[in-house]
Amino acid sequence: MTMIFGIPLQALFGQLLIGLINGSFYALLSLGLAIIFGLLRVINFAHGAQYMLGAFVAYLLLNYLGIGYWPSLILAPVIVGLAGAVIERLFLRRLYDLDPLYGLLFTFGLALAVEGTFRYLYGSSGQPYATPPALAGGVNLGFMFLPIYRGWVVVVSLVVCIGTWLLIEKTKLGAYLRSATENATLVQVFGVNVPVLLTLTYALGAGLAAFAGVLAAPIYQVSPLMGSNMIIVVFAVVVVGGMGSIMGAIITGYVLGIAEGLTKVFYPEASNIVIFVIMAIVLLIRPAGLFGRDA
Amino acid sequence: MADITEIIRTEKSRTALSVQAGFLIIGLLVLLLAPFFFYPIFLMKLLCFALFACAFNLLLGYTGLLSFGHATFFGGAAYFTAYTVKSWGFPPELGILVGVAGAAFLGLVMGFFAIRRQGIYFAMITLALSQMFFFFCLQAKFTEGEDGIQSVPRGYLFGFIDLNNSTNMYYFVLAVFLIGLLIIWRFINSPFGMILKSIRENEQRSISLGYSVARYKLGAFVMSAALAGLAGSVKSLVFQFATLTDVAWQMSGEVILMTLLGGIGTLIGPVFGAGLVVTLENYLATSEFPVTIVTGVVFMICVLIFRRGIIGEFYASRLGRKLGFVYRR
Amino acid sequence: MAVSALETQAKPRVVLSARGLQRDFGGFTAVKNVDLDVHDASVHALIGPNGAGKTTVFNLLTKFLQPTSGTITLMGTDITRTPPDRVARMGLVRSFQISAVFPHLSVLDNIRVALQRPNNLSTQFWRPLSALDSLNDRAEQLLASVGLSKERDHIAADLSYGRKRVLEIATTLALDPKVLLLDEPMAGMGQEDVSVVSAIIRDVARDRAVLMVEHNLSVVANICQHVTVLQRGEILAEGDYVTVSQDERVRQAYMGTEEHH
Amino acid sequence: QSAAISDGKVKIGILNDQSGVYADFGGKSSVEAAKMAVEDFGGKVLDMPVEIVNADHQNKPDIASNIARQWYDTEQVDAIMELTTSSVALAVQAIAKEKKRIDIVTGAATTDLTGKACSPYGFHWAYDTHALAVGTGGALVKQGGDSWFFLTADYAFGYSLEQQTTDYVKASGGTVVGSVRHPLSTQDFSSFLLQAQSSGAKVIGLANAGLDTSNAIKQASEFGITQGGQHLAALLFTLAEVHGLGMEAAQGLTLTEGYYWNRDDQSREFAKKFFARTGKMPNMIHAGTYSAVTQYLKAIQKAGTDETEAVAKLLHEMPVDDVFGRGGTVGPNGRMIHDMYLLQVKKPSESKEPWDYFNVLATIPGKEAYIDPAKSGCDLVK
Amino acid sequence: MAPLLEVQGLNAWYGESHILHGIDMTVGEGEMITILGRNGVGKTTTLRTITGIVRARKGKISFAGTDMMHVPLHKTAHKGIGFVPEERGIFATLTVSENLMLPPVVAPGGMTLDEIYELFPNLYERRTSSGTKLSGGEQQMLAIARILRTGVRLLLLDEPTEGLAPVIVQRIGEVLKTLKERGMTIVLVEQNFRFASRIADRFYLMDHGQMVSEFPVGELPQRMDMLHKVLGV
Ligand SMILES: Nc1ncnc2c1ncn2[C@@H]1O[C@H](COP(=O)(O)OP(=O)(O)OP(=O)(O)O)[C@@H](O)[C@H]1O
Ligand SMILES: Nc1ncnc2c1ncn2[C@@H]1O[C@H](COP(=O)(O)OP(=O)(O)OP(=O)(O)O)[C@@H](O)[C@H]1O
Ligand SMILES: [Mg+2]
Ligand SMILES: [Mg+2]
Repeated sequence: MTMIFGIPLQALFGQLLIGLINGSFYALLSLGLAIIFGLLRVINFAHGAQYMLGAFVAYLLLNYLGIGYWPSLILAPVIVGLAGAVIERLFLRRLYDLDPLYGLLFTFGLALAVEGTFRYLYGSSGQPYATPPALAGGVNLGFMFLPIYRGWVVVVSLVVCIGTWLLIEKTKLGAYLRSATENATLVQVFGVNVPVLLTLTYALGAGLAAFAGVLAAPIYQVSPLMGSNMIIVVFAVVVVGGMGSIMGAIITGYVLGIAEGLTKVFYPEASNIVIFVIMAIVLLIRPAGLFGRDA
Repeated sequence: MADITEIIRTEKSRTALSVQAGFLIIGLLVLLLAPFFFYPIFLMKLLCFALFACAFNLLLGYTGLLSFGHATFFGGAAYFTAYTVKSWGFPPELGILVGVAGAAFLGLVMGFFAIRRQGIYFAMITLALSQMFFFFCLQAKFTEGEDGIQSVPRGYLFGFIDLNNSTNMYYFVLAVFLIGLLIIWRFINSPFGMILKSIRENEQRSISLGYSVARYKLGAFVMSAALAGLAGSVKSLVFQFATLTDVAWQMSGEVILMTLLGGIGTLIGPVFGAGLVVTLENYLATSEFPVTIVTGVVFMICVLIFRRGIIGEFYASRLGRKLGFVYRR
Repeated sequence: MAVSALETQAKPRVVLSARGLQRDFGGFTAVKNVDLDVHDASVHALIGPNGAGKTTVFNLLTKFLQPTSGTITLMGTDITRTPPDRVARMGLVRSFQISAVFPHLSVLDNIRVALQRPNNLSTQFWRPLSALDSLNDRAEQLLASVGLSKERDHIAADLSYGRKRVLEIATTLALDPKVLLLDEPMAGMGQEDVSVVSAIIRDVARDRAVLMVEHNLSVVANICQHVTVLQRGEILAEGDYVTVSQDERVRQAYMGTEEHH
Repeated sequence: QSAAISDGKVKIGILNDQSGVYADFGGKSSVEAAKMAVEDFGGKVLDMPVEIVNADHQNKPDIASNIARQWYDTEQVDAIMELTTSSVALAVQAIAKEKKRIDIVTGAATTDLTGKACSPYGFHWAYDTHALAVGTGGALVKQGGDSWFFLTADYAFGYSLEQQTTDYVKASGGTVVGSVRHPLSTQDFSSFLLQAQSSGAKVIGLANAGLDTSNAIKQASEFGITQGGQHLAALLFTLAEVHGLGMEAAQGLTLTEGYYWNRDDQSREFAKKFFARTGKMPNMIHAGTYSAVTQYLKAIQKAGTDETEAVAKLLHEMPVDDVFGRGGTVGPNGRMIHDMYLLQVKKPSESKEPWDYFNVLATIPGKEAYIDPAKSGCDLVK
Repeated sequence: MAPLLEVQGLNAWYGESHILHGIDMTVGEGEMITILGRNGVGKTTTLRTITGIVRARKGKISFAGTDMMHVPLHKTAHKGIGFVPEERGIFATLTVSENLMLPPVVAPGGMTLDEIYELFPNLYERRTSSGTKLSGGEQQMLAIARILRTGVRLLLLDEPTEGLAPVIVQRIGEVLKTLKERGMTIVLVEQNFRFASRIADRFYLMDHGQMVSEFPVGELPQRMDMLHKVLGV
């Protein structure tokens, strides 16, 4: 068997694939974060909570209404997106004129409150959520056993990421969004209903997080803590990619997922700081991040 | 910003000064007499957190940098002090010195990376770096993992003041707190502080006047880190242990809450903020309310309708203005 | 006085010079092979159509941007790779196209911030603020020289636009720069302020070099000894105002067909 | 006689995590368990009322320490119990020792509590890392699981679980073929699971806790590891977590607890009462807290006073015999020694009623499960 | 003919400071008027209040028969009012052409893209670069060009010549004349008196938040003294 650094080549392929799967989650989450930041200048600390909410809504839909995975994949993001819209309308909106730090602090509080509530109601050890039967089982790729569900995650997240990117960078709607970020008043003077746009944006970001949450439910334990464990890493991903760069967030998400996956093979102890180490190096060389525009 | 210097040049300076002096004296009296009415450990904890919050505010309130990684300095210093005092038998004053120096060093390293970016980027970078430090502490031998360094002896201050006596310990902590506050006060009202202020106002312009902005920010960062370390070191002696909770990112969040609650950019606001948070946490511990929910909601309310914080709102209120205070952010 | 004026006229000293200055922005060359000499005790105007690269040249000279190629020399020292704050400390100070004051500091403090550095009062974190009172005399002198004494204790943000620009110039002068770079100092200024600032600049340039970007041609005509015209990043013409303004290419590219004085 | 009770009542403080990561472990339900113990005891001891107070230490040792001091100093609390997480337990035990008060730990795992940090007034009740290691490590080898691969949380707790388990696996004739250390709070274990899978070990030992363990188990079933014939053994996992994970994902998992509600009639009787009050079946922490409170009250009754020295002496001497610690004894280091059970999660089809999760594979006698007090490193043991 | 824009007794505030003290002004269809005034008298504020950006306002604004006081900000453009702000408002995250295409077309009759590029060749050259990478003057051109596409009836221009090279100023003057010939109504705020005097039909002179005088271009010679006093021209 061919070996690389003492690891069988086949095992390496397996690990690369797994890194890609994790990268899918990073990409989806950092994409939403980048959109909200890029367009609203809000660092959405509640992003992890919204991810968690996505998973929980799917769980609740299943257990109380008997609604299964497939409808949930649409329904949960919509529900969380609506909740996001309400939050934006009622609260975040008042913070746009202030230092962006207030948005960060508000969503930080929001995350604490939401997570606290779910911990209070559902405990911290999590809830089960089964893989949808259509995607159960796996295929033997020769070098590894790939659960079908994981393959699905990679494909669907890639599609969603690219779709979102196209929406924002290549459509008129996207142009409105981007310009409203810079000078909402002026865009409004031009005849665009900016407040509605911003609400939609936040809802979109929250919905993307929830979508990732539903995708994660059959893989990870549906737990109130699942978001806070993830959020800081995702922040690092966004910083490495360059804040505000949407493509940057997507690419960096996948790349860092793979980098982390490889670390798990060669030096597992470092696997959850590897992203921070990469971040430090990147910032030394390119302070604005890999894809960031110069501030 | 509501520091005294700005007020001096306003017309109401006289009332303001005497009012401030009055508050100062009352405050000091309260602190001196407090141990006769309140539980000393609780008071000491409060003072430690108050100093921590003031140190944090030195950075946020006076240079506009929101650090999401201050737990690193607080908890790091606690570990350094606890370790040297327990394992190497250092006397408390030396242990604290090591803690402060260690925190300053950590501040230098973190600052080196973070200072290059501003605002939210800065916050995220400090957060990430402090996560790294957290994992370091989790895995390093000397921190004893999740057990923490326990049973740290308080020892004798300068060889003869027995800190195991809680009255002695209280007045020692109080002294440290006051010294820390004094340093902060001097720092922000110094020529250096003036440059910091100008950088916050217009960074490009400061550069064009020949100031190496990064170095000034780094200076403020290290100072803030060192003082946060001072608070952490003392806390490790008060409680006689140093554990992972002090370096976790939630601690960084807590100190932000304290500062926000008390009033960003006010010298003594964070003291009140810390007092409120610590009291609340203690109270909630024995109540039916889940702590995290309450903390989260307090955060949201503060940001939405109470942004200036307790002291800030007071300064900005009619009464506050009548007394000659100014609140400007 | 007369002697020294004679001397400078006889041997106009070059204090700031650029050779082969070039700056690309991803394929687009904003500044192309520019040679520039700025002389002591003179006002030098940099004019040109919008987008010619004037601000970019300023950014290059003050090191807020790195040149793609070329060298910059300040009083005999090569500063091509020097960071901007160092350059400022060496005596090359700029103003910005968009007014730059410290909005929430008082007028006096704006000046004192600038005075702190040359007086070594900027890093002391252990001294009280009153240490800065030693700067008051010099600060007030500067304010008086630009006619801002009355506004001494006003908060800078409360000043009118024109006054802010005046304050900015006074702040710049506080550093006692050898070379002063002013980017459109009169833009958006009312007529009265224009005359005040023109006078100040002329005054300042008695013992310093001033390089300024300006679209107000009457100002250029009145106070600038040298004029360099930039177009599409390249130097189109050079000389005194009369020479330049009669150049047909300049008229076409910049001034237009109408009469200017 | 009642004058022997200080301040006219006996006050017991339950100090644990009620809102954080360990809230399911004990949490508010433990407070219920303690109240049940008091009621079952008759609500009074030596004719004086018994009161339960509780606090949520939020996993912060400084809050715990603050509350503990305040309880002991100003609120006449006589004993503090549960003390989830080792940093809290160690800190409070040190305070209790200094103040000469009683503490009984049921929520923390570290053997230091009855080792180098032991206290004459400190007791360790429900379980510890050693018992878990012996239970899962030793007993499983005897069942045929003789080659092991560890997935270990990369910090002291994980190491000590791995180390102690390894010792017992080897002592029972098994081998350890490898291990991989994963960071705390890892979401995705597939990488590590693949390594474990390719090692070919019969047992994959999970030397981690809480959500980490849950996620590892869930993903192991996703990657077909258990179907592939490998066996999962969780070193610190209780009924509460199995419930959260669901039987579908957890089936076949082995683990060790000091109590299982559905083991016999006596345990069922207590469990049903507990369920009626909390909506959950008790795990070893809940039952352990019940037992600790009961035993403490018995000791006061017998001593005729709540004075610390006297009660502590009796707690060391008296045998434990209640729904939790049947036939238990307490060592001079404060360790309560009782039987542990090696449990295996049933297939969903085998489960007869809700919460009917385990088959009892083996009973590990207390003497084997716990460190001999003489070798514990506690300086109270001569 | 009813005036297109009619402003009566308009007051406006920034927070607590009262900036406009009863502005009266009428603009007829197809007219080009210029508001003159020193720095800080409230010229910009007047335009911002008419568009509805400044919402702390009292008085009457009627445009083409519509009462504008209660029209939400994002509807102003659809009523036919276009605004070019003093600070230009070019978007950094958009390319030059995206900037140009940004404002929705609110009515037919605007200029086509080709016409615009013909008018401003610089913009065509830099159309794919980011908006704020343009020089100050180029940005000003972009800001004007952007509105010309939308087909608004009334153009509010705040100091369009600030910071522009004389030749560009000339060009903009020509553009404005062309627009006027096409029937566009223009309100111009200017410091550059010479520029304004060449293209406007009528002048308003502003001081301290009020219109202190109003006169047609023909009266300019008689008014020079006063202008000199108020403006220092
Ligand atoms: N950071 C940049 N990236 C790309 N292009 C740039 C950048 N900065 C300036 N440019 C381009 O370089 C050219 C010169 O710009 P500059 O700002 O120097 O012009 P200017 O002569 O100062 O014009 P104005 O008189 O209008 O201010 C412009 O075409 C501009 O688009
Ligand atoms: N956002 C604001 N908040 C408070 N005051 C303001 C604000 N904007 C302008 N002002 C004040 O309102 C007054 C009028 O300002 P405005 O911008 O309308 O003047 P202007 O006539 O356009 O001057 P300029 O010729 O300098 O552009 C000034 O005194 C100014 O300081
Ligand atoms: Mg320019
Ligand atoms: Mg204006």
